[in-house]
Order: sequence, then C-alpha cells, then structure tokens
Amino acid sequence: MLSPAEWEVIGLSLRVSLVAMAATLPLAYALAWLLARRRFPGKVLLDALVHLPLVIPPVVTGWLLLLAFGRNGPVGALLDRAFGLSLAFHWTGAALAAGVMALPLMVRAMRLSIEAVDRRLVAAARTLGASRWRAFRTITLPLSLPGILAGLVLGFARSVGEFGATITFAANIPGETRTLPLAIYTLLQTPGGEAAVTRLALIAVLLSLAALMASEWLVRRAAGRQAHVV
Amino acid sequence: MLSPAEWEVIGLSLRVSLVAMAATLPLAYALAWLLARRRFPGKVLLDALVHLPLVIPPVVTGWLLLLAFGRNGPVGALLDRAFGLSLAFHWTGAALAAGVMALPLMVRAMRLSIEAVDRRLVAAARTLGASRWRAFRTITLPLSLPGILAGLVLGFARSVGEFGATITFAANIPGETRTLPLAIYTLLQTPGGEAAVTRLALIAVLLSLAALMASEWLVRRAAGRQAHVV
Amino acid sequence: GPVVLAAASLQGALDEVAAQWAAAGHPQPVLSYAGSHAIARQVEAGAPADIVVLADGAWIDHLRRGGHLGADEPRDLASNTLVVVHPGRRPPADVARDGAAGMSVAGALGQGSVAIGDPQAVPAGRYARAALETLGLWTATAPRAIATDNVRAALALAERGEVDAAIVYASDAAASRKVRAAARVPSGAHPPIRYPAAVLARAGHPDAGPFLDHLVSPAARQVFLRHGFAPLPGED
Amino acid sequence: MSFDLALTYRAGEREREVTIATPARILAVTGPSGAGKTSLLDCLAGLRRPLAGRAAIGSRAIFDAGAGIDLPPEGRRAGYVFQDMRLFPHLTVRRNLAYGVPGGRRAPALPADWPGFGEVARLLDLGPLLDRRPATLSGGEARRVAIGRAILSRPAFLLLDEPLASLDPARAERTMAMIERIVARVTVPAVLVSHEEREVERLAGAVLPLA
Amino acid sequence: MSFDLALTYRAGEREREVTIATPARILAVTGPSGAGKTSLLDCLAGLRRPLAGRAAIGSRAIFDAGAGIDLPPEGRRAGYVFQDMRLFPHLTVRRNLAYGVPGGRRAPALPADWPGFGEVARLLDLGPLLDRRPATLSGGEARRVAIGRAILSRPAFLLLDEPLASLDPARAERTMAMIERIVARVTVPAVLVSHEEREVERLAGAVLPLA
Ligand SMILES: Nc1ncnc2c1ncn2[C@@H]1O[C@H](COP(=O)(O)OP(=O)(O)OP(=O)(O)O)[C@@H](O)[C@H]1O
Ligand SMILES: Nc1ncnc2c1ncn2[C@@H]1O[C@H](COP(=O)(O)OP(=O)(O)OP(=O)(O)O)[C@@H](O)[C@H]1O
Ligand code: MOO
Ligand SMILES: [Mg+2]
Ligand SMILES: [Mg+2]
Repeated sequence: MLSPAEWEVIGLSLRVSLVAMAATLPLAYALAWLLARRRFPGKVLLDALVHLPLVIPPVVTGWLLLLAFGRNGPVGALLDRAFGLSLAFHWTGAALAAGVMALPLMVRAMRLSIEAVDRRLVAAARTLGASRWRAFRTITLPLSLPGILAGLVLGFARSVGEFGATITFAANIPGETRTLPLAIYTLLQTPGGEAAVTRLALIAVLLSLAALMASEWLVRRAAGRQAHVV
Repeated sequence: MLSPAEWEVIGLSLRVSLVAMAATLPLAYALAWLLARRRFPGKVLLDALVHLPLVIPPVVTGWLLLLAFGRNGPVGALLDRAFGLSLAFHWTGAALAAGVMALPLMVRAMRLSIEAVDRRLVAAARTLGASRWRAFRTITLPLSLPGILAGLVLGFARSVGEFGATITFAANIPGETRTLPLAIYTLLQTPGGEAAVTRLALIAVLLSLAALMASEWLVRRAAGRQAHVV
Repeated sequence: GPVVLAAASLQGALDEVAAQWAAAGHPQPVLSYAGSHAIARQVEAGAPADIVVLADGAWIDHLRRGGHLGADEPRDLASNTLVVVHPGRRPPADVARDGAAGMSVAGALGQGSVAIGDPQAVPAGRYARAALETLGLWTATAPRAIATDNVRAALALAERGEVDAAIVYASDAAASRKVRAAARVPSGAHPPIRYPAAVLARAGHPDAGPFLDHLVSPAARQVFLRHGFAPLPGED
Repeated sequence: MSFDLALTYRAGEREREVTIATPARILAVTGPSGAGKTSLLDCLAGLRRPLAGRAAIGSRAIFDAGAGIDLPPEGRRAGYVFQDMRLFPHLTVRRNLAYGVPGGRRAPALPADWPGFGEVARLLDLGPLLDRRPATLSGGEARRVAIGRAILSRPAFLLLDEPLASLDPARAERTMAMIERIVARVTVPAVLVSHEEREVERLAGAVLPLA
Repeated sequence: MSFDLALTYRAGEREREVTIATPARILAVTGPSGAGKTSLLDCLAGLRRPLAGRAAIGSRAIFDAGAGIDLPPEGRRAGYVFQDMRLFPHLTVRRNLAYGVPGGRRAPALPADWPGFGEVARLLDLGPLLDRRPATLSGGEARRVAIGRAILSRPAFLLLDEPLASLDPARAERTMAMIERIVARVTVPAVLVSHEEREVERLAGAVLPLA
C-alpha cells in the first residue's frame, strides 16, 4: 500500500520526533519547574524566551538555529571541532528543530500541572525525612504526571507536524531530513500531487492518534490517583 | 522609528490575533470541558481532531481551509450566499487560520486546569442550591482560570506567529492579510532585508511578551485564590 | 488597483514595476506574494484576484486546463539563467550578469555540499537537475545536494558559508553581495525558464488587462533586466 | 414523620441497609469509622445514588426508586456541613457564606425566625474573617464557615457530618445551641454524625447506629 | 527537659510568644480556634520560621535565632500528624505508611521497642485499607493512616494536631494507648493539640494554654 520511499519517510519522522521528545523532556520539565516554583530576576524574560519559537515564524527560527548551529555558527563550530558532530542538514538537526518548536507547548502544560501540586504535600514529605530532592521526586514529579503526558502529546504532535524550522535548518534531504511534512510539501508543489498529500497527511494524523491513545491509556492507568488532598 | 507600512502590519497582526482569540476562546473552553468531564463515544476521535492542526503541516491546513471556506468550497459558498461573507483572502480568514492553529494549544491547557478542579467543590455548590450551570459558572470556570490564561497566552503567541496556513488560505495581501510573519517572509525574499526582518521579529516578540506579562499579572491578581480545598 | 498574485521570487522587480505603473497615475496594484503552488491553489479556490504571475510553467498550464485563465494566452515576462555561486565577496566585475565565470560547471560544483531548490518541487531545483543531467553531473552531485524549499534559501545558505556552492538564478546572485558567481549554467542544458503571467477568467478590475500589458512592456522589461533576469529566448 | 428512610446503598465494598421512621427532629447517626455514615449523608444530599429504597425528610419524598423520584441536589436543599468542609477556595469567607443564600424570583419563602447573615456571623465569630480566603483559615475557623454556609442556605434539612470537630468547647457549645434553636423553632430536621456521646445525648431525638 | 521553648512567631496578623520548659513527655497545647496552635506546630516542624527565640526538644536544639540554628524539616524528624492529614493522593495506603520509614545507610538507630509496620497497621486497623488510595478512605480511616505514617517514620518527637478528631471512641481509646506507650517506653516527646479536656488530662504532663 505504501511505497518504500513512504516507509522511509515515516520511519524518519518517527525517529526525529521520538528523539526530539526524549531530549527535550528533561529540559522542558526543568524549565516548567523553575517557572512554577521559583522567583528569580529575569523570570518573565525566561518565560518569554521559552515562548519565542511559538511567536516568531518557524522559518526565522530555523534561520536562527542555522546561525547558531551551522558550521560557521558559534555552537556549530564548537560541536564540529570538539565532537565532529554536525547538526545542520542531518536528521539530528531535524530533531533539534522539532524539539525547539515543541518546547513552549511542553513547558506550559507541565508548568500548569506543577502549579496544581499542593505544596502542603511537599511539606508533609519533608517532615517525614525526605530531602528536597526526594520530596520532588516522589511527590511533585508523579503528581504532575498529567501535565507531563499532556506536554509530551502536544510536543510529539508538534514535532510530527514541524515544517518551517526543519526545512530551513536541516533542509529537505531524502532519507536524512525529509520528514512527513517536508515530503508533503514537496508533493504539494507539483500539480496533481493531492492524492499522495492526503495519504501522507493521514499517516501523520494516525501517528499522533497513536500517541494520543497511548497517553490516554497512561492517564487512565494512573487513574485511582486522585490529585486531591484527603 | 517604524514606517507607516510597519505600523499597518502590526495593527493588522494585533487585530487578527485578538479576534482569533476572542472567537476561539469559547469553543476551546467548551471542547476542553467536554474532554475533561464527559465520557462519550468518539471522545478520542474528537481529541485527535482537535490536535489535527498541530500535526499536519500548516500549509496543508491552509489548503484544507481553502477547500472548505474558499468561494468554491461548501462552507464558503454557503457563507457567501447566506451572509455575503467571504473569509478566504480577507483578514477574517487570517483570523480563522490563526484560531484553527491555536485551538489545540488552548484546549490542552484549559483541559488540564479543568481536570484539576476538585469535583467535590462542584458537589458542594449543588447542595447549596446551585444548578449545574451555576455551579459550572461559579466554581469550575473561575477555578480553571490558570488554564484559561495559559491557553490564551499560548494561543495568542501562536496566532502572532502563524504563517503557513495564513499565506495559503488568506494570501499575502498588504493591509488585508499581510501579518507580521508574512511581512517577514516577504522581506526574506528580498536581498538585504535582514535588518527589517530582525526588527519585525523583535516586534512580534514584544507583542507576546506583553501578552505574557498581562497574563502573569492576572494570575497574580487572582493569587490569594489558592486552588486547594481547606 | 488590480489584485496580482505573484511568485515570491519576482518580488523585488515586480514591486518596482508596480510603482512605475502607479507613478504614471494609475491606481496602485495590490501585490500578494507566495509560492507558485500556493497561488495556483488560491486561484482554484476562487481567489478574488485579477492577474497571476508564476515562476513555473507547469502550474500555469494546470490553471489553464482548469479554465481559470482568461481567453488570452499567458505571456512571459522575462527569463532567467542559472549560476553556480560560491560563498565570498562578489568581485567588482559583475560575473553573475556577464557570465564571465571562467570555471566549468563541474569545477564550480567541486566536491563539497551544493544547495539547490528541491529538485522534485521547486522550479529552480527542477531546472538545475535537468541541466546537471544534460551535463552528466547529476549522479555525482545528487548525494551532496542540500535541497531547500525555495531558491532564496539556497542562496542564503551559500551567503552564510553553510554550503560550498549553490545553484541559483542569476537574478538572485546579482542581488547578493555575499556570493561569487563561479560558473554560469548553459541555458541550453535545461528547458527555458519562464515567468508566465495571465489575466484570470473571473478578473473584474478594468485595469487588469492594461496592467498586464504594462508588465510585458519594454519599460518593465528594463526593470527585470536590471534585477538580473534574462531576456526572453530569441529576443535579444 | 421527620425522617422516613428505607435505603440500600453502597459504602465501599459493602452494601448497607438502613430503615428508620421517626418524628424526632434530630437524628443522630453513629458508628465506627468506615461504617458508612458519610455515604448515607451523601445519599440524602443527592450526591450519591442509593441502590434501592426511598427516603422522605420532613414528609417530602426526595428519593423513591419505585416511583422514579430522585431530586437533584439543588432541588433537595440539604444544608450539608461536609466532613472535609469543601469551602470554595477562590471566594472570600463572605462570599462562601453568601453562596447558598436564596435570592431572586424562585427563592423559597423564608421562615421569619431564621437567623440572618449578621446573626450567623456573630454567633460563629466570623466577623474578622469575612474578607479572608479559606486557605488562610485555621481548622476551627474553616469548620465554622462551613456551618455558617450551610445554615445560611436556608435548607429544608441539615446534614451535619461531625460539625463540632476541631471546635473549642466554648464555640462548640454556642454552635450546638444555635443548631438546637434552628431545629426547634424553625422545624428543620437535621441528621447529625457524631462520635461524641454527650453531643448525641443532648441533641438527638433518635439514634441510627451503623455497625 | 523534654521541651525548652522560647519562641516568638506570627499567627495570622498577630505575633505570639510562648515560653515553656518542662520535663513532661507530653505537652498539651490548648486554646480556642485560631489561637495559633497549628502555627506553633509548624514552627516546631520546620515548616514555618519563627520570628525569634529558640526551641529545643529532647535536649536537641532545633532552632536558635541567636546561634543561627535552623534545622531543615527532614533534619528535625518530627512525626507530624497534620490537622488536614495531607496523605499522598497518588500512593496507596501502604506506601503512604512506608514513606517515612527510615532505611538505607544513614538511617537512625532504631529503639528496640518501636512498633513496626505490622503492629502499627494492626493497632490502627489498617489491614483492609493497605492497597487503597487516600481518596477512597473515610474521614476516620484517613486520620488513622496519618497517625500511622507519622509513627512509622520513627520520629525524634511527635506533633499531634487533634489526632483523635473523627475517630470513634473505641479507636480513639486504642490510639491514645498506643501513643502513651510509645512516649513512655521509647521516650519520644510529643506535642498534643486537643480540645478534649479528658484527652489532655489523661495524656499530658504539662499544658501550654494559648489564649
Ligand atoms: N472508592 C472506594 N473503594 C473502596 N471503598 C470505599 C470507597 N469509597 C469509600 N469506601 C469505603 O466505604 C466505607 C464507608 O465510608 P464512609 O465515608 O461512609 O464512612 P464513615 O462512616 O463516614 O466513616 P468516618 O467516621 O471515618 O468518616 C469506608 O470503609 C470506606 O473505606
Ligand atoms: N495568611 C493568613 N492571613 C491572615 N491570617 C492568617 C493567615 N494564616 C493564618 N492566619 C490566622 O492565624 C491564626 C492562627 O492559625 P492556626 O492555624 O495556628 O490556629 P489554631 O490554633 O490551630 O486554630 P484551630 O484550633 O482552629 O485549628 C488564625 O486566626 C488564622 O486565621
Ligand atoms: O517562489 Mo517560487 O514559485 O518557488 O520561485
Ligand atoms: Mg465520614
Ligand atoms: Mg489548627
């Protein structure tokens, strides 16, 4: 039903999105926690910075990534010299772009959930001998699970759909950076490509549907876990 | 400092984003409430549908909007005949595109907050004589305010940054549908536009920063309002 | 004024031509720029526009077959040529326009990465691929090709030095000070590059026809040439 | 009959049956922790659906599985003092108290003798708390607000789930007196859950022991 | 001295001062609702910082504004039974109970006579609840879990904020006996907040009245 080229695109999209999620998750949660629980100078600025990829057009974000991570960019040059690692025009770069674009969505969802965690429970954990870190790990973290899952679903969907930043930063290289949206875009540019476009778009939708159902299942599994103090 | 054309672009972007938010807010909240509080057949499907604009590339979303709301599309033809209303190629169409793209973000944030509202409080309101509707209006709605604000900020930022669906559905018409990202795109196509691009991108960032600060202020104003049961 | 849906790659020149027309006392035309494919779909969906200007022959044919164009044949505004550019300052002699590149295409492509418009989709990429195939260079180049979503993006990569070379329109190279044209691609190696324009079947604006006439007038032609576009085949 | 109950309901894993008909104005429900006292009150308030049976309070049927009667909570007008209080966290104490105060066209006629806002606030010492939010209240303060909120809703009957828990003796005494007065003069039946024998003896006209 | 307290702390708008030094193992804190009892316990647990003064319990200084001593909550090892219980909603009763059980290398040496998990669960009748989540517990059941959780953390001292509220008389009796035993045999000082004169008389060796 699907051509080998299409399978390749799907596999690549999955790899890019999953790697993006895995890499972004800890950073997103850390940012969400900072924004939810700490006061510090420049907090609004950090908040704005996190929202940035949402506001500026994806193509510009891709361009900024290129300026920073391209082989002539400060970070890119460093990575290249230190590890022989190059992101631009590689699938890892597509994952970076997807992660950056997904970050604001993930942070917001997680932050909402962290803010909803009753601090009195954290205090109770401390009196029971838990260090700050253990109290975080055993109370705040699991109680903010709904936000983590919501953030992952949003972020995954956004990753699967990411186009502008990817094509600008990682280009549209078959087998390397041509993810589903890029493949769709390529087809859109040729007259009569509509049928193939529809098929690929449907696949993208199915991928996220699967992610959605997985998250619903996880939420239901954690169901008994009422989020309220008794 | 800014040219009249730039002011026009900013004014248009603001109008498009604000109208998009105002129109989408009730729908987003209703969807969030349905997904948070009700069980019904096809719930996962509705959830997936809401996520759709996140997953499929914006350009495809724009194309689908064109198919539905264009003058030759089923909805577009209807609106045209019934109200003489046409969305495609008008700023209202840009607002529609922005709203559609922002919807998933708004729904998720609001849903998280609604889910965090303690149903025992709703039950208490009912025993005090409140109808379902009054209990919703006076308990669930205000207690989910953090999610509403988070959803609005996310949605506004997304609206301000929306490009692909807008240029496809509403075209790039100066003074009508050329919002900030489209103006940036247009400048990117002309050599030497970098300075102007940077300036416009900065303005977009400032707009969302303002929205962010407004929402933080509202949250703080509602601060005393601890979200927990005593 | 009349509403013109135009390919984004024509922007600089078209703005100037429209200003020229307005300076002559006509109402200012409204120019909406986007990719050729987006414009074609907007026309199919009933866009309230008067004129289309595309960067691609395939989409104009598609529109004509769909009955969206007026009775008159589409007219080409200008042509273009492809050049291979390298990162670096442009020397005083305008090689892009003169074509005095001195290097062979193969030599200019070198062994490094080459940015081109997506050869499956973007018109400039399709022309580039056709030319390289004619020259027998495609199989060697394809593995190191960096496909972008439009020509400007390919040019930008060369300007930044993110790639070692790029194949772009001469009009793009002419506008950039940060790339050197290293070789000109012989225009016989690819199908003629066209920028077809037509009045739409549903056009309502009385200026639609006259403005299209202006677009193909010698005065407008001068503007296109100044922006690095090429004369139409068999014209110069 | 103030109370005419014949209900089967679920309390956790077990099914419970209660049958009692009594003219007593105050019915005490006693029993060990986990016996199903709160579950019974939830059934009477309309927050939990009994498995079978019927319930009438003050000769008004609020539930009857056979006759298909099942008034919604807002139609039952229970003045429910919850064991876990459930103050509205986003409202000031004043607005918590006012939440159930009937108003508007369809408000029930008020018994002349019903204590008003000022009187309830005074009896429960709520004056200094009126502009505070529940999160800042002490345990006993929150309990008093919960009691005041239920009384001010001018209920058709009261459901009191350990209303005097965490009240100091003086305040407990005054609160008991107030409840006694309301029940006696305004003839509002009340169900009282309590572990305090003295409380039960003093207030209740009938006892429903759950084992 | 079991308790040597000289603290100034804020309770709402007011500042309170308490000064007491007593060898009594159980110190009762009494006073009307809103007097600042819970606030004092929070100060002792390390959850609220006193304005000034010092506090030593069981001859260990846990706070001394002058000497710059302010142990963090986890360093004080208070076995705190909160007035509002604060069970962890995502953990089963079993894991709530086990949360504070010392383990690992740095665990304090255990008094031989300290009741273990099984004994505490038995004394508090928690057996059938172990695999449930807090949201499904009745008021008294939750209170018992809160007591068990505090005791099983093998605290250096106990802070009991109305621990017997909403317990039936039989269970209250057993719980009191358990607390008495722990305090007496294992010499763990305890602060008890209670409105029940009988409770205070029976258990407390000293009383700190807050007005
Ligand atoms: N979801 C549930 N799953 C299992 N058991 C439950 C659930 N909800 C309640 N129960 C059990 O139902 C029983 C009755 O609870 P209820 O709250 O009515 O008790 P109660 O008589 O009010 O006790 P208390 O005096 O402690 O408040 C309790 O044993 C409780 O554990
Ligand atoms: N944020 C706050 N703003 C104003 N007052 C507060 C705040 N927090 C607590 N208070 C007040 O501090 C006082 C002491 O509270 P605390 O909880 O210590 O009382 P308590 O003695 O434990 O009373 P109870 O027996 O009712 O539990 C109360 O009057 C309370 O209203
Ligand atoms: O803007 Mo074009 O249609 O890719 O040259
Ligand atoms: Mg109960
Ligand atoms: Mg207290």
